[in-house]
Amino acid sequence: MLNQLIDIVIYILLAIGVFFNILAGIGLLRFPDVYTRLHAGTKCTTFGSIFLCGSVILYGLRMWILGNVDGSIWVIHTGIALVAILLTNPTGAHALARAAHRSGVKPVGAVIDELENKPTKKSANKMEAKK
Amino acid sequence: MNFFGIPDIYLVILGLLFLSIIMAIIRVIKGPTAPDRIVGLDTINTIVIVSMIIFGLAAGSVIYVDVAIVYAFLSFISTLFIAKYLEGGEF
Amino acid sequence: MAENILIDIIHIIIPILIVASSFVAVYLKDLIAAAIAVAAMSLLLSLEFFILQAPDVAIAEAGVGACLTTAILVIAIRATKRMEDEA
Amino acid sequence: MVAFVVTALVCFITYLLLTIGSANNASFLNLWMWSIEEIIFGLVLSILVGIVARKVFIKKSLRMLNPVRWLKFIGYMIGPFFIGMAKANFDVAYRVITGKINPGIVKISPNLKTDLGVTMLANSITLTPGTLTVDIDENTNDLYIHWINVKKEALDKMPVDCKFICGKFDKHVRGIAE
Amino acid sequence: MAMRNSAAIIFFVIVAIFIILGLLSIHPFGDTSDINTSMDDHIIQNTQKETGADNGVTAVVFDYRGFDTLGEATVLFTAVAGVILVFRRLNK
Amino acid sequence: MSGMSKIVKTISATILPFITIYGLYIIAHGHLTPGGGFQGGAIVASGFAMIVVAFGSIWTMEKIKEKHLSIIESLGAIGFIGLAFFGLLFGAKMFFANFLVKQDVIPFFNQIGQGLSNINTAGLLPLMNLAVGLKVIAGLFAIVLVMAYATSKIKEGTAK
Amino acid sequence: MIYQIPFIAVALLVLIGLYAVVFKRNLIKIVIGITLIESGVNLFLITLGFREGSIAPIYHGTEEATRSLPVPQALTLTSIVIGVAVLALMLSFIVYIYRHYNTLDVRKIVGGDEE
Repeated sequence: MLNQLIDIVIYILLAIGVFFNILAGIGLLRFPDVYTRLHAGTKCTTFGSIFLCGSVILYGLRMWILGNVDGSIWVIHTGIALVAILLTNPTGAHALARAAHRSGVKPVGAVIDELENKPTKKSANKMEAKK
Repeated sequence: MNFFGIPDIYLVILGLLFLSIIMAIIRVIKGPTAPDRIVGLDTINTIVIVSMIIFGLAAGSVIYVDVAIVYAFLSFISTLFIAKYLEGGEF
Repeated sequence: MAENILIDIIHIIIPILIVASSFVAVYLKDLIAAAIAVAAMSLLLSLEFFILQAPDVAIAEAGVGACLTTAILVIAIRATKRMEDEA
Repeated sequence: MVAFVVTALVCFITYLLLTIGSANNASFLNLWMWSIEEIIFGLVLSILVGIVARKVFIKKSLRMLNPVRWLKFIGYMIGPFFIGMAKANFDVAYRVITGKINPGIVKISPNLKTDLGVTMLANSITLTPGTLTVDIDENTNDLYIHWINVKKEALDKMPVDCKFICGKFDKHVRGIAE
Repeated sequence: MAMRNSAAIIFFVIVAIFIILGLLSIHPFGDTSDINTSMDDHIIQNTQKETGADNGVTAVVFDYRGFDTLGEATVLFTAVAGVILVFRRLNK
Repeated sequence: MSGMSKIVKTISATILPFITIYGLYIIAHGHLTPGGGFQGGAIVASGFAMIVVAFGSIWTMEKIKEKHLSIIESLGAIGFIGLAFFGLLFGAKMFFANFLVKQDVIPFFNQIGQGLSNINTAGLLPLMNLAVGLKVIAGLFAIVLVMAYATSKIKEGTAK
Repeated sequence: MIYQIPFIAVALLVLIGLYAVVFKRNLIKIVIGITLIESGVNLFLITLGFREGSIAPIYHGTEEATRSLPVPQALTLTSIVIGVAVLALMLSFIVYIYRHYNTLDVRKIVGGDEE
């Protein structure tokens, strides 16, 4: 009985995770410029992978409690993968947004852009080189 | 299809994840500028990590998770290299 | 042949995606975009190795293709020029 | 020396986590899960990594060695951060489906001093509702944020107030890292 | 110019024909019943007994086919030496 | 100032030990789980390449020279060939003979693998993995470091 | 024929790479073509060694089963590392050529006065 309950919880977590991952794909196609696409592509995949990895961790935990040693490996290794995703994903998004802004991509339909008023040394050099 | 059995439901999940990979790869093909393409690549990276873990679950063998950890650590380095190129400046 | 139709569908989807991204890598004039397409192809190739039951090769392709190939290509493009000239 | 010991210790703990379940009679009740050979190998490899990576891993401050900060960090990750992230995703879901956006790049000055604190705050901002860190001022630690739905009342004061962007995150982060 | 271009086209077409011929005559995907796999079967059955390793691929790389690995190490060594040589010349 | 922003620097410095210890784990467990000398070496070299891109190649070149990397790579190659020669000296009188498994030369390394539990199995294979891993780490990192350093010297004018 | 899709993908990969090598003029594009051919060959070896319903040749925690062939996997492993080494060597030669001739076009480098 409890076994089937845990199964159902695992399936619910999997469904939530897959929903957010598909949402990331749709957002990637629908949004108009780089920054908004980064919103979709970073947040949704990170959040979805939390749920997917969580379901795998739950599966391994049940296996571990029932006496199979492989369950501990499932739990720990998936947890390490999850921590790595959580550390690296927003950093990559930040590096990408900064690179896009420095290479001259403007946000579409922006109300305000305060970063544009702050010319860095490199972008000033690039402006001169363009002239 | 054995819906509450172990293997098949994970394969269904895997197929849905591939739908998401297809949408991201359309962005890689279409993207007007280079940053758009890298956004697609970054999304594919994360989804591939997750689908490797799910495939390991479907195959029922724990050794497959190691590959996913490798990707989780390393996929961000290629993003960093291309971002560094787009930023300008020397390596 | 078709014991499990789902695994067959997976075996059909991934090669198509690999061929598509390799075609993009040759087609585009922007060499940075071509490098990105090569990185995507390498990623999907690693997934295909993984599904063809070769995890050793998948780890090697992950470590080499996810980082080092892209890094060397980008460094070389930085040292030469970005666009492939017409004519 | 302290840097070497800390790096080697972190690596050793990671190695133990990776090789969990290597003892012959491991089970859920038997908490000793490592064989003696694994521990010897792990010590040797950790000392190697400690020699190689000590100069990069630990800079100057040893502030994060305090375990109270770790407990606070874990509490922050489970509590406010996860709730903020869930809100962020429903927000993004709403915007993906309807397509209503009103973007802009604004500047905030959270007045954090350490590198670690500003990194933590920037990554939290990237993963929470409608905001994305674009750039950082290397000297004053001001952050430039891409905001997907700019509120009119936020634009009155020119470095925009922190509470519109990060809520109470900066207080938590200040408690953890400074 | 035109001659070189047409030679390239002929070469490409010939290689394409060979690849397509090979593709038509290859065994069905995933079915190795009609090809000779006796060496692999021997390795699969005896790896744990003969080398003590748990991973068959590592056993093949370092034990059964160690000479290939030696050649690969030589290639890597030569490549690193070549890269360092070229860029040391470039910096002057 | 070369290198990327402060956030990227902090995160790279934080995850470098984890990547390195994970690569060494892959190398050391090459005979039990998927992995081995090449794979782990590629992972560790990628981690160092991350340091190159985050902190700048000039900063990295001050810490470690390509001369040292050449020495490490040669050490790995010599170790590999030496281990192969051991098979010629002892035991089976042939190159690449895994003599430790068959005979009781060193009692610690002569067991037959049972599963994930024993790292001291498979005779010469873990030692060969370590030698090849050292070689691949030094070789690939030397390639990336030398290319990045040399191309950063090229002036902005010639390279568009 | 539909189940031969991986082999068809191998053929297409090799042909696309060969097209880039033969008809493109940019040197970096040619190198990308060589990389694609390498990937095709690696995929061919792995596909050749795959058996329907098999599991990987790693004996941890598994009983008797059909396993995919280990020798092609080992050769592919060697091939990947050789591939990245050769790629690095080719790209460094390209950087050197660019410094010398100031162009990446093959026909100008080889003496393309006949154009």
